[in-house]
Amino acid sequence: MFKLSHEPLDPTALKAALANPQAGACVTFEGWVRNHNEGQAVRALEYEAHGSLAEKEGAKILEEARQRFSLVAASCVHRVGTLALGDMAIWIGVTAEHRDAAFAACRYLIDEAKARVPIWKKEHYAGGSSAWINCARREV
Amino acid sequence: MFKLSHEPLDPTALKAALANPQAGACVTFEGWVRNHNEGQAVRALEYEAHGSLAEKEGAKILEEARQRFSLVAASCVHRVGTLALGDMAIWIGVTAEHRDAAFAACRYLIDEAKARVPIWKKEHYAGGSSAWINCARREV
Amino acid sequence: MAKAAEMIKSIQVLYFAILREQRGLSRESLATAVGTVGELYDELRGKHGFTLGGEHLRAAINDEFMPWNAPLKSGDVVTFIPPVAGG
Amino acid sequence: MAKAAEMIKSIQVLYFAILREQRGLSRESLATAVGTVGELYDELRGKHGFTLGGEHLRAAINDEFMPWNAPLKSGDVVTFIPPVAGG
Repeated sequence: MFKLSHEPLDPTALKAALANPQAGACVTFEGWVRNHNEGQAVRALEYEAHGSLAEKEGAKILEEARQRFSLVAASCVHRVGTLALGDMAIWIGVTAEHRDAAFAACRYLIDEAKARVPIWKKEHYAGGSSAWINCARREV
Repeated sequence: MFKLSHEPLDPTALKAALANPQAGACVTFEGWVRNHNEGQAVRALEYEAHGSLAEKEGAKILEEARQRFSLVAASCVHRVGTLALGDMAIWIGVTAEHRDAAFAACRYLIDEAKARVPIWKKEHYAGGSSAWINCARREV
Repeated sequence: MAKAAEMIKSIQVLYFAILREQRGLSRESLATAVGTVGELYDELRGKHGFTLGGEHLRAAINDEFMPWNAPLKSGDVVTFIPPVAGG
Repeated sequence: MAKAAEMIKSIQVLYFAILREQRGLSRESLATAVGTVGELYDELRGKHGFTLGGEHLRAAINDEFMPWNAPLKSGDVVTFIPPVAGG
């Protein structure tokens, strides 16, 4: 399941949904809002998504991971809206019988999500400026 | 911090202790008690540890990970005693500025912990038999 | 005249992120005579001064990623996708 | 006689997992004349019938992993470590 969420993510509930006695390994990845990026002090982030296309592309990436790796389950939720320092931007959880598959699939999912899912990040800096990341940097 | 715990692990609290606005990535590994191993139905596990040596070796492995990878923090807790299906045997959490280091260190920690920390696992099977795993399999 | 009128297509365009800000809106309906997604971006860029060159974008038609030279037909919903940065 | 007595060392041995079960206890104090950890295991294996060969074990003296041929001295606490299986 790939979802977007306007509310803060709840990793405890998300992980509980993966509980399965077939699984021996659970690997999670969380992306947190850092207080700095490339030398600038960050005070907040905005994430904007093309909702329908993002959920479609996210589902495709999860399906690819299931084909490539021997998994029990996998899910991914991405936050949208305004996030503060320390907030969780993305949660990915993968379960498998063995850890090789869980690590590899979790890594695959975050790499592909970052590269392909139509979500954009705008950083707001301590000085008052802001910039769309990867989006032809410009101050606005 | 490497610790042994006789009580069920609390991943929410363990992860909360890693919260840090310097960190952009958090990777966790959880080992869960599977309901089967090498074709046998498992009904419970026992973990036994050499406490002082395990915590010493665990601390050494964490220090190695800090030397090798650019981390913000890392911790590992291993459960000892009798565990039921689905119980968490080990929790490892790693934070870093970037995900490469977080994934690599988390993988390093579980691999080294499994190979080096003096903890032993006895599987109890549905049929009533049991066996020390990796410990010259024999039915007892 | 009839032929020229047939070539005019009604298209909806969705804007996100930097394109949304530069256009000043999230969605618009327009009529165009161009044949492909890429040509539509060039037309809109000329009109609205988007800073991103087409070589930095991907395109979607009706919620499917499509090649830059995909043909347009009347009724299509087109999204231009700036470089993404989730996670 | 004095010389032989000096060579006798007081050692504590800790047992875990399969060794603990096969020995029937977790810890014992013993006196031995052997020189190394490995020789001590061979002596104990002969006495108690441990199934694991020494080549499958590691050893620790006073909570430090030590080589199999590490010398023993009186007062040492020795642990024989069967193949581990945490995680």
